[in-house]
Amino acid sequence: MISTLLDVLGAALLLLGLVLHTISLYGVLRLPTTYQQLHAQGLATGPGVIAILAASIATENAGIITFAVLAIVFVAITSPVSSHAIARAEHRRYRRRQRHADRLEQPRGEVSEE
Amino acid sequence: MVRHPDVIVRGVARLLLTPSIAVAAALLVKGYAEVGDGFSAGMIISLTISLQYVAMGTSATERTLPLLRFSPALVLGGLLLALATAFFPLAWGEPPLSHKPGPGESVPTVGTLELFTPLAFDVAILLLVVGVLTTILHQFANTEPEEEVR
Amino acid sequence: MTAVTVALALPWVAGVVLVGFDGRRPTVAWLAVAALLADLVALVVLAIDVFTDGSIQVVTGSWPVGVGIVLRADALGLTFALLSVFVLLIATTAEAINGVRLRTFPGLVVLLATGLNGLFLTRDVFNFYVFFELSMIVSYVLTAYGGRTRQLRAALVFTSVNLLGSFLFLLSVAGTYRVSGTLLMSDVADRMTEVPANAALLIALGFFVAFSVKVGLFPFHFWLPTVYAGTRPAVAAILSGAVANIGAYGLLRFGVEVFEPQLESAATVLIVLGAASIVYGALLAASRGDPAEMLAYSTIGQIGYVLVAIGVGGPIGLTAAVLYSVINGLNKTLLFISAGQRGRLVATAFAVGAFSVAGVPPAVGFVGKLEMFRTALAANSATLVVLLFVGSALSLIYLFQVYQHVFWLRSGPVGESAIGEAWHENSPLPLRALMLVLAFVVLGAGVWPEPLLALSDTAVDALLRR
Amino acid sequence: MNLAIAVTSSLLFGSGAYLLLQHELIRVTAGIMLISQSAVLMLIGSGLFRGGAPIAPTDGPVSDPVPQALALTALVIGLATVALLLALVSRVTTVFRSASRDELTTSEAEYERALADQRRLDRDEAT
Amino acid sequence: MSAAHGAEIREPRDGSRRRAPATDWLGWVACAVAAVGFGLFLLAWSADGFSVSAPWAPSLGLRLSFSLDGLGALYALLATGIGALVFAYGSRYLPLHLEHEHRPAGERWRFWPWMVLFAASMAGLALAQDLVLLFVFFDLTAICSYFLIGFDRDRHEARTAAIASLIITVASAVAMLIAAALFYGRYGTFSIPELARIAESESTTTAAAALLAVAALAKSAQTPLHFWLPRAMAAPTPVSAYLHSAAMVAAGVLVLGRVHPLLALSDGVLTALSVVGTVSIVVGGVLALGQDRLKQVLAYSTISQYGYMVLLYGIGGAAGNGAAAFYVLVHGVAKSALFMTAGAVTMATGEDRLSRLSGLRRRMPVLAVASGVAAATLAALPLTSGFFKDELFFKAAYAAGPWQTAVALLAASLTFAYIGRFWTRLFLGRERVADAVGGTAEITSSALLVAPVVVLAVVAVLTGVVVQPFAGLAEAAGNVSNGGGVELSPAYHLDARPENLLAVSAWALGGLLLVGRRLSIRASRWLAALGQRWGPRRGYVESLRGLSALSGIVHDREVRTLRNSIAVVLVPAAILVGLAFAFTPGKRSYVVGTVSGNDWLVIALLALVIIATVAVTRSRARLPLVLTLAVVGFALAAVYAFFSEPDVALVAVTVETMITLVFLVAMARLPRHRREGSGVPPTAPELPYADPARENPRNLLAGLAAGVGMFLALWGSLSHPAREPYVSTDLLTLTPVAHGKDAVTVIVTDFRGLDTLGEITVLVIAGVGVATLLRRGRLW
Amino acid sequence: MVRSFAKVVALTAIYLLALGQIQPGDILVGVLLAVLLVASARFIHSIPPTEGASPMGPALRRIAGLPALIGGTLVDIGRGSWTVAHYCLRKPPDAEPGTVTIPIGRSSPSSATTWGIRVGVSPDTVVVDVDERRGEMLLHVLDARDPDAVRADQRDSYERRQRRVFP
Amino acid sequence: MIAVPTVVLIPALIWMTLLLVGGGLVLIRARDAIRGLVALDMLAVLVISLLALLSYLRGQPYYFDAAVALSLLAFVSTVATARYLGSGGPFG
Ligand code: NA
Ligand code: NA
Repeated sequence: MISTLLDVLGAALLLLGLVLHTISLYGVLRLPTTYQQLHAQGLATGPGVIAILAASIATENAGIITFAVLAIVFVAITSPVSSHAIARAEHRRYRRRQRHADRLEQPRGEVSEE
Repeated sequence: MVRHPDVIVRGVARLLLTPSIAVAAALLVKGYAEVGDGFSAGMIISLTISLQYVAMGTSATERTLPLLRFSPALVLGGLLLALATAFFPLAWGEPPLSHKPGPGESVPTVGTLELFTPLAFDVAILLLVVGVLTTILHQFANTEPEEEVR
Repeated sequence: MTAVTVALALPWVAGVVLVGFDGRRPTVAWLAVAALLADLVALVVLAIDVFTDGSIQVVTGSWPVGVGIVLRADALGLTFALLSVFVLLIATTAEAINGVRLRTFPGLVVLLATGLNGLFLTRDVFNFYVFFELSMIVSYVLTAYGGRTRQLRAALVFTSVNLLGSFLFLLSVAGTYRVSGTLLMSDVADRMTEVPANAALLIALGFFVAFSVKVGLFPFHFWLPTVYAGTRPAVAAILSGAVANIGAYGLLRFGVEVFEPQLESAATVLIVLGAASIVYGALLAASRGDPAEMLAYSTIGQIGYVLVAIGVGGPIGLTAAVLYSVINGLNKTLLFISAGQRGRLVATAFAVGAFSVAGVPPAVGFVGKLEMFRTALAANSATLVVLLFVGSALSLIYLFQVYQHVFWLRSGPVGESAIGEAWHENSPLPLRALMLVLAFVVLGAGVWPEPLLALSDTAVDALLRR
Repeated sequence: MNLAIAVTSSLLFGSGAYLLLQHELIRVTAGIMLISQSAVLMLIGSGLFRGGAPIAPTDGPVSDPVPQALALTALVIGLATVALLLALVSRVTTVFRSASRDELTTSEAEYERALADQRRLDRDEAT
Repeated sequence: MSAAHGAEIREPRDGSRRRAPATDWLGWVACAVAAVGFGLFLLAWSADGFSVSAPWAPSLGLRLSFSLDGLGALYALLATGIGALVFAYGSRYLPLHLEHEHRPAGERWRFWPWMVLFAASMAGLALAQDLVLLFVFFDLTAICSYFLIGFDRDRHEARTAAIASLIITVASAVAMLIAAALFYGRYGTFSIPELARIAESESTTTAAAALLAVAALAKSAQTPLHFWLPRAMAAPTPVSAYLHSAAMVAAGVLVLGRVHPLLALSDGVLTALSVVGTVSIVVGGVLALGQDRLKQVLAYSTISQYGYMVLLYGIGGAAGNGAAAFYVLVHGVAKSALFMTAGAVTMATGEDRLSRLSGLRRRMPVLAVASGVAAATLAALPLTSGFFKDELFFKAAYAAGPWQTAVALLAASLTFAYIGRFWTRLFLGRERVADAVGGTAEITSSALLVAPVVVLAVVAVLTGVVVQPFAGLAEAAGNVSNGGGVELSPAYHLDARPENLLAVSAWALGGLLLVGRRLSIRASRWLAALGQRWGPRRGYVESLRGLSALSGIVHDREVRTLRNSIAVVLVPAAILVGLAFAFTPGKRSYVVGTVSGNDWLVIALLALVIIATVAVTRSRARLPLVLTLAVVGFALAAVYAFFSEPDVALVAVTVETMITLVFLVAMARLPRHRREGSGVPPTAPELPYADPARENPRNLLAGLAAGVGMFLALWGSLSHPAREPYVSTDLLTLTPVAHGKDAVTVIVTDFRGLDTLGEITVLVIAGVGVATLLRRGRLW
Repeated sequence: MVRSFAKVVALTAIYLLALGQIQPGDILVGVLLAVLLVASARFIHSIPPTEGASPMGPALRRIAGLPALIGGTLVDIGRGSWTVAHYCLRKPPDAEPGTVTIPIGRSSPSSATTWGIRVGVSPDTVVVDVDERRGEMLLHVLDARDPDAVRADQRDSYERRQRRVFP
Repeated sequence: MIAVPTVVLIPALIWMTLLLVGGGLVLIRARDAIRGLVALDMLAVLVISLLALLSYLRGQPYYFDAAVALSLLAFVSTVATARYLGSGGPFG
């Protein structure tokens, strides 16, 4: 009973993860700016992978589940950091261009508060 | 350019330092039974250390982690330990890498941790890998002053 | 059995310890010399055992053969090990006298001895690769010794080309495991008979190319002149006298022991390549202005002889190959180191080396030439005889041209030739004496060639008996 | 599968070789890197049997452990070589002030030109 | 720089320069050694010689076998006897020479040891009974002569002469080694007496004999390999005197005499000897007629004289062999005396040309007489042993046939003419030397420079009266060469026997040539000019220059296009693979393999690897290159996971990450691409850099070839997995025994722990290497 | 003391999770290792962490706030995912992506880090930069038309969830 | 042993592999290094997911070690590259 429930839950999480991954990839392909791509990418690197790792509960294999928990913790901590690092690099590049280039090239459709 | 440190990366680097060592220790301990060995454990620790470099920069890292200065000693000590493990059977005329306790003898264990010479070998590898990779990063990160003049 | 392990463990531990100290301090350099000497002694002890009682085998971890790695000291391996360690000893002593300028040099040389010993002892194809790589990576670093532009350029060329060779070797090891299911040389040899000709030949070819790159056989030699002329003389001596032995030994060990049918089917190609090497090396050595470069091309030519001998094969050819490798190693060490020095003793030493290369008695080279001619006659090939003849005539020309120019005309070296950097108007007396000692070895071996001949005979026996 | 691995491994090798021929030293290093990958893949491909992970096998076939052990060694050696090569490249670049190999070729040719005089002297010794 | 060096050396060095000592004790030691040697050999020979044989290199059947037989005794006595005289002469000559050249007295250490070794190796050669031993001593004499000819190393002609003699004689000596190998291969021994016993007349023997003859002829300076000898007169006179009479050149005919039994097995070889001898007689003799320098006259004379002996060995038989032996002896005596004469004259006058010297009889009466005797000996005048040498020569030639007789006649007349010219120009006529030296210079000659000539003259005259000692020795020597049966009975016969007629004709003809010297000199000069243009010397020089030029061309090509290219490794390797592929059966060699289950996914990942690899090669900037490399790495790690290799996958991902990091740190140290100019801040992202090699289609082809070659090799081996049993199965069963569960880790730490030990050492060395390259070996 | 204890527990847990075994011996080894690490962590960092800018609450209370923090973050993730997925699949014409400066006050580094991670893990917000000294965080959001709303939103989630654990 | 229905797992594995391939292609086709970096970061996560799925399929935790290692430290190279892009060197 519980097993079936877990199976269903696992399958659902798996599907969710896959869907998120797919949308994420699609977004990265489609969206024009680095920031926007980072949002799309976050779909996979955050919730997407967490969902797939969480699907491990359906395996009812203690070894796998413990690993999954560990991986979730680490992913949750690290994936925002890499997104942030990329964003920061983009930001710096942008500011540097502003400083060095004579003409300011505003990224299309972007609003900047600075 | 004003260097202004990245708090998040720094924080996470600091945050991950000890957990990754714990993971590495686990990889080492279970190495004989499961995935992992001294090498992969050493790689993980080295990567954690390099994360510190990435987060804090060379000089700050080496200031905060003065133990890093002992990396060369780690390298040579690790290799010597490995050599000792490999060649100590020579003392009683056995071929190199004859581990103790040998086949058929019982191995004292603490949980998953097996106390036998392969563990020493693995530890040696771990120390060595950490030492070598840290040294290499240090080498690349620090330019020799006289060289800059040339 | 212990001796095998000691021969391996001794330089290993010593090298690791020495690498940690500043090798520019004379003590450290002389400790390295002592370590090499101790290793040489261990090898001699082992050699005495092996020559009296036959091969000695050790399997790591006391596991069954094939599960554990098999180390087997036989006459062939020991011959090469003795030669290599001797060359390393001489080169390191020379450098220690001269004053080591690189912190890590002494330790690295001792580690090189480890790599070479391992390589000559192991009977496991993959373990061979590991020791091979160990030796090579030391060589890569040593090539850059000096740190000047030429050395660096040399190191870069050497490293990239030889890395290619190493990986080629590794790919061949993978292929070998795939078709034979084992890594033990003897088992591989047994299994190879079941492998289709095509696959077996291609795998063997991979090994061949890897070793050819290592020894600098035509047309895989292009890296060699820059490197040998670019590095310090001691390093050039190490490369040509010790490291290049890997290639010759590998060709013998793999060619004869593991891939015998393939070797036979490719004999013609081997002979042709060897012949081309002889001609090319001699031709290019003939007009070089830099003694080191002349010696580098000479090395290419000399390797050709070894290859021709292996190609002809049979007891005569193989004996000639072993003998010639040993002689060549001694000659080149003597020549490379003495080319960088000046003084009457050194001039004599250089001349002895030059006579040896040219096959002029009583320097030992003539024994090698004699064996080579026997080999060529055994192959029933007048062409080969003529070729060998031309080769030795040319070697006479290029060596003595330079000898006279350098030692009689007493012109100093030019440019940033590596020999130039090590050049002394008045070399330290111990260094000159060392050269003389080496020259006496070369002469002595010619005056009483029996030990060398017996050594190579036994080595080939070991190889053919398997 | 044979074919797939052979194609991939040889492509890695060929591409690595092609990169080795280029002038920029970072690309040369990348070439070595690819060749090393090629060798590891080939080692893995040379496994004689496949199945589950060779860890505490209970039933069913497992994967050949030997090539895996060899691959581990090869991976480490690859890492070591690439690090060393990069250091060499870095050093060469500092000295030559260029990360391109045609500089090296040029300087080699210059050096050889400087030897012309010595070469004449050599020849004069014999004729 | 080198010029400055040279100049500096020519100047006497302060402190190192000492006054040349009046007596050169080192020379006297040498002389004593030679004299003692002579005495011992004489003693031994009078006690019927001796024979020793000891194993040398049993693996090759080499023996140290020496025997003082007739031939050995003849040459050993010649070498030591003339050696003693020449050394005595030299002990005076050398200090004068060194002083003259402003060289330190210490340089005699570069002279006398070689001289003694020269004598010793000549003696060794004389006694050697083993082909390899013969070769060894043969080359030893060449080495000695090399260093002695090059003694005046500051002089260009001395150096070129030295190397020329070395190249010609040593390279041709290799023929002897080949012959030895041939004989050994055929008959299993190097021993000459044994070979003489068992060798049969066949092609191997002919070839080997011809090779032996080549080596001997080159050494004896026979046409066309004669040109090294006249140049060798650049050596100090004692060297020339020794080299021409009893050592170097004599070694050639010694070998002919020694191996004559083997040569005699082939008529072709003997005929060839006759022809070469004849040509040398004519060429040497004619050229000697026109030479101006004293030593040149004598040098060409030597060529011609040894031509006699070669011709005699070519004629062979009892008469030929015996005559040749006798001839060597007499020629040695005469020629060394003449050379010492030339040296004494030059030393006294400072002149070395016939055209600038004449009428020295008054100033140097003793020398004039003594050298006159020597000249007469060479010219075969009666009352000197020279008469008998020609008698035996004519006898053998006459017996051999008409053209040999004609040659003998011509030879003797040429000798008469040139040696007559030499002596008469020197000592007769108006005294001219005073002009040359400046009138005031005192022409004196040290007694020690004359005494050896006198001794030799006395010997020549004595043996011209009592010929028995020489005849006996020559007989014994001829017996060795001929295998016995030689009977020499030189004597004065006052009748019209052919020998006497020929002798008289020769004197007459020689006299004519001497009188008509203008014509003969013109002929000689014409031949010399011909030789200059078409002769072997020109061939030698041109081939060396050609070699050098060719070498230069090939080398330039190598430096410019090949040296820094790795394509030169790849392409030949690929060609070899192609050859191997073409020459082995291809059928059923390649198997596509099966694809099942998640293999499809592996194939998809491999496709990614392939795409990423191609992208790596195409990426223009550094960073994308590194990122794309990471794709390759990650995809491969996934492949390893699919292959159930978690350990490898784990290490692969960590290594991949680390490599990316190392790439980044290394790249941070590299300069940005050159064309970016200086206006760009250091942190600016790099611009794409057009690598010229990237566009080069040849590189693409080379890469393609490497890939295709590798593909054939890899697919070939992947198609044939080994059959069971596998060693891996053993490893899996033994894993629990080694207290482990993960077979891979157990292999890495236990079964194949030695690999791991090596691997981590490689890692350590890489770290040390990085430190060495970047921070001069400072590890931290 | 409690903090150290929490660290030991966390590290032991990580060790055991990575080991995949919970035998008593393993726990012992894990605890030993954790204690060693925690002890040496103090020793290693010769520069003491620059904390203490804001007083820390009692450790136990902070731990008690953890579930809320995690749960809230999960909710944020869910919401953010929905938004981003929408945006990816059909980019609304009216959304204007851009950066917004969020005041975070002069918080401790750990707080700033936590804030960054918490915000960053949700896909709809990307942390571009954090300036401790100015107490600002630069955030990239998909719809920056109303920066104040974004700021309020962030402030709110901080107040409700994070402050208790990482002030 | 296999708890999650294979019907779901195998297509999921296939799909994930394709996504990985797609991710790789995105990286390769990236217009500049930063975009490539975005894809690289994603690639690491895709590999984590793939390893997890493989682990579920085989019912063995072994593949998770690599996944944990990746989740722990794969971002190091991303951050370092970002640093390289931002300030010319990976460190600091
Ligand atoms: Na393991
Ligand atoms: Na995010």
